[in-house]
Amino acid sequence: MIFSIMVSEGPYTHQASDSAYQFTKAALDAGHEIFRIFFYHDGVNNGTRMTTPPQDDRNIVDRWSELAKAHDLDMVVCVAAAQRRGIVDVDEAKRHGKDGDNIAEGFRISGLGQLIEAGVKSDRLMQFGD
Amino acid sequence: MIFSIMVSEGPYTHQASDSAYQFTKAALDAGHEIFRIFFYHDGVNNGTRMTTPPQDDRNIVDRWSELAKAHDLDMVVCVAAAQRRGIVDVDEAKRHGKDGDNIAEGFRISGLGQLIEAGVKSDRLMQFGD
Amino acid sequence: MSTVKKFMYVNRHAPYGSIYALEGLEVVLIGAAFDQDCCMAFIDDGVFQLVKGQDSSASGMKNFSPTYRALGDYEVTRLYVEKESLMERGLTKSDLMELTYEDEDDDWAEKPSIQIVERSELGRLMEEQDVLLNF
Amino acid sequence: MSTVKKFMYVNRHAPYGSIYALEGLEVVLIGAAFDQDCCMAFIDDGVFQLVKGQDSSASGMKNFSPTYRALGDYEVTRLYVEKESLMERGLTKSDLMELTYEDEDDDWAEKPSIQIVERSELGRLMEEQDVLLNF
Amino acid sequence: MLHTVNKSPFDKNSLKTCLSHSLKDSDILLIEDGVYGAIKDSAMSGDIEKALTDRKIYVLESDIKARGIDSSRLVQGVAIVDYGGFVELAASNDRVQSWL
Amino acid sequence: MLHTVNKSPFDKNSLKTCLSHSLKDSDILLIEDGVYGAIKDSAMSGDIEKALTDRKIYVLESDIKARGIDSSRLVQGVAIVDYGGFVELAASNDRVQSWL
Repeated sequence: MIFSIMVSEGPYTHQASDSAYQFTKAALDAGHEIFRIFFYHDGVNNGTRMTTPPQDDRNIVDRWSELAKAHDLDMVVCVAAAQRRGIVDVDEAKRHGKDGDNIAEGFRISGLGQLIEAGVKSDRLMQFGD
Repeated sequence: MIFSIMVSEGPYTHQASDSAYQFTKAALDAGHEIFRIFFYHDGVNNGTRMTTPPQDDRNIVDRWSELAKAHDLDMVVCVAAAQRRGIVDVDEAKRHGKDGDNIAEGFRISGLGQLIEAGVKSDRLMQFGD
Repeated sequence: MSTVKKFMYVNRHAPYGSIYALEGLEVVLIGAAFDQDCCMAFIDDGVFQLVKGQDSSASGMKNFSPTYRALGDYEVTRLYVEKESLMERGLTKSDLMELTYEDEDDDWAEKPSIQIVERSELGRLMEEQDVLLNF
Repeated sequence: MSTVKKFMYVNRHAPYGSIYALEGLEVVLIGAAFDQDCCMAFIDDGVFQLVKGQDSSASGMKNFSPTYRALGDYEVTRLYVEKESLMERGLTKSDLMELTYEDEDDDWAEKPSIQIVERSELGRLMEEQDVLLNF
Repeated sequence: MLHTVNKSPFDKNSLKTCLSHSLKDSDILLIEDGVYGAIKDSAMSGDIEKALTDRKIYVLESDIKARGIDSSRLVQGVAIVDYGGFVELAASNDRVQSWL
Repeated sequence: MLHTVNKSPFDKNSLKTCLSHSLKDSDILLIEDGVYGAIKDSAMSGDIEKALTDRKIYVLESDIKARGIDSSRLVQGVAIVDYGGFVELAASNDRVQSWL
C-alpha cells in the first residue's frame, strides 16, 4: 500500500513530528511504500539544519534526514509556508536576497501541488498536527 | 510603569506575536517603559531574518526589529529554546559548528535568567502565547 | 493524473487566532487546479471563517475573508456548514457571507455555495470521501 | 536584585503532547537561583505532569518526569495540585509521584511537596502572587 | 486582578477555567479567539452573564472587528476596549494572569 | 473509516467532535494526548463507554506508557495497539480522518 505523510507542526513543540516519524518507520517496516512526506504550517521548521537539541534528547531533524537517506524518501517543505517562517534553500535565498540558507539534508522546497499530488497518488494520506 | 513582555509563539502561526506587538506599541504610546521582550518556546522563531512573507501581509520580524530600533528595546531570544528550533547568532553558530547564522536585527540570544529578571524588575510581565 | 478522487477539506479553526484557516484555504485553491472532486466542511470553530463583515485593519493582520468569494470561480462549489456548530456559537445562516457559483450545467445560473447540513449528515458525507485534509 | 517577589508557575498542559511542561520546568529551575518566593500550580491537564510511572522510551521522547524530584533540592517546595482537576481526569493523589523536600526550619525533616487544594483555594492563592507565568 | 483569555471557549477550556478561578471584582479581558466567548445567545453566553454579576468582562475592539462581530451581538454588559484600554487594565490591576 | 484523535478531551473538543461525527463500526484511535480520553472513571469515560457499544476504540501503546497510564486504568473494552497496529488500522480502513 502507498502512504503519504503530512506533518503540520515543528519539531519538539508538538508531538506531531514524533508521531509522523514513528508512523513512517512502522509503515516502512511493514513493507509499505512512502510516496512523500509533506511539511506544512509550522511543520516546515522540521527542515532546518540549524538546531542543536540537548544531548540527552532525540535530534528530530537529523532523524528525518537519516530516514530519508536510508529509504530514499521524498521530503517536501511547502514553499509558501517556508517563506513565512524563514526556511530557505540556496535558490530561495537567491530569489529573496537572503545571505544564507538553512535547509537540512534530504529536504527540498516545493509548492502545495505536491501535497495534492500526494493525496491523489497515495492510498492513504496521513496527517499529523496540532 | 515598567512592563515586560513574553512572546511564546512564532510569527504568523498564532496571533500571539501580533497581540504582543500591538500591546507593546500601546504601552509605549501611553508613556510606559518596556524593560524587556522575551521570546520563549516557538516565540524564538520571531527572531529569524530569513522570512519573506507575502507582499500583501505584515512583516512580523521586520516590525519587531523596527520597533526595537525606534525605542531602544531589549529583545531577548532564549538560548535553550533557540537551540531546539534552529535560531542562531554568530557566537552560537561558532559554538555548535553551524555554517551560518539567522538571527534578525535587534534580537540577542541569552539565558532564561533574563525572563526571571524581567519578572523581578518589571511591574507587570505580560504573557502572549498559545 | 487521470484518477479523480474525492477530497474534503475539513475546517475546524477560527480565522486570525491561528493561521490554519488561511493556509488551509491556500491548499484548497491550489487543489482546485488538479481537477479532483472537492468540497469543504466547516465544523466547530471553522464556521467562524465564513462570518461576514470581517475587518482586520485595526489588528494589523491580513483580512483573507474575500478569498472565500473566489472559491466559486475555482469550481469549489460545495461548502458544508454544520448547523449545530452555528447554533452553539449563537450564529445563523444570515451571519455568513453570501457565497455563490455559476452552474455551468444550468445555463450558468448563480447558485449558493453554502449548504447548512446537520451533524449526522456530515458524518455520512465524510464516509464518501477518499482524502480528508484538516485545517 | 534585593526585591523578593512571589512567582507562581501555572501548569495547565499535559506532558509530551507539547513542550510547554518541559520548557516550563526549565524556567522554574533557573528561577530557583534568583531567591524569589516561588510555587507551582497544576491545573487542568497540568496534573498529568505529575503522574508516576512515566516511561517514554518506546515513543522516542525524553522522559523528563524525574526532574520534578529535583525541585525540592532547588527549594521549590510548594506544588499545588487542583483536586477537581484530578477528579475530572479519573486520578487520585496516589497516582502522583511522591515529591518531597527537606525542611531546613524543622531539622531537615523530609516533607511532601505536593498539596492537594480545591479550586476556590487556588483562585485565592493566585491573588497573593506578584508574577504568574503560564506553561 | 486582570485575567486574559485568548482561546475560543467552544474549542478549549481556557475561559471555563478562568471563570472558575477568578474571584469577584476581577477584570476579565477576552482577546484573539477568546472574543468569541462574548457572543450572545451561544452555548457560553449563560456562563458570561453569570460572571458579569460580580466581575467585569471586556473584549478587545480590534479582535472583534477582525472577526466580524458587531458590538450589538455581544452579551449585554460586556465592555469594549482598544489596546490603550488593555494597557490601562494591565496597569490598574495589581497582577495579570494569562489563561492560554 | 479510521478516526484519530491526538488531543486531550479535557482541554479541547476534538474527541467530542470525533464521537459525534463517527458512524457505527468506525475505528477510533487515540494517540498523543488523546490517550487521556480512555482513562476510566473520568469525566469523559461515560462517552467512551457509550461509543464502545458500536465502535472500536484503540490507544497507542507508546503514548500511554509515556504518560504513565497502566492498561488497568483504561475503560474496559479499549484496545491497545503499537505503531505497527496503527499502520494496519490505516491500511485496513478505506479512509482516515485526523481530528486535530
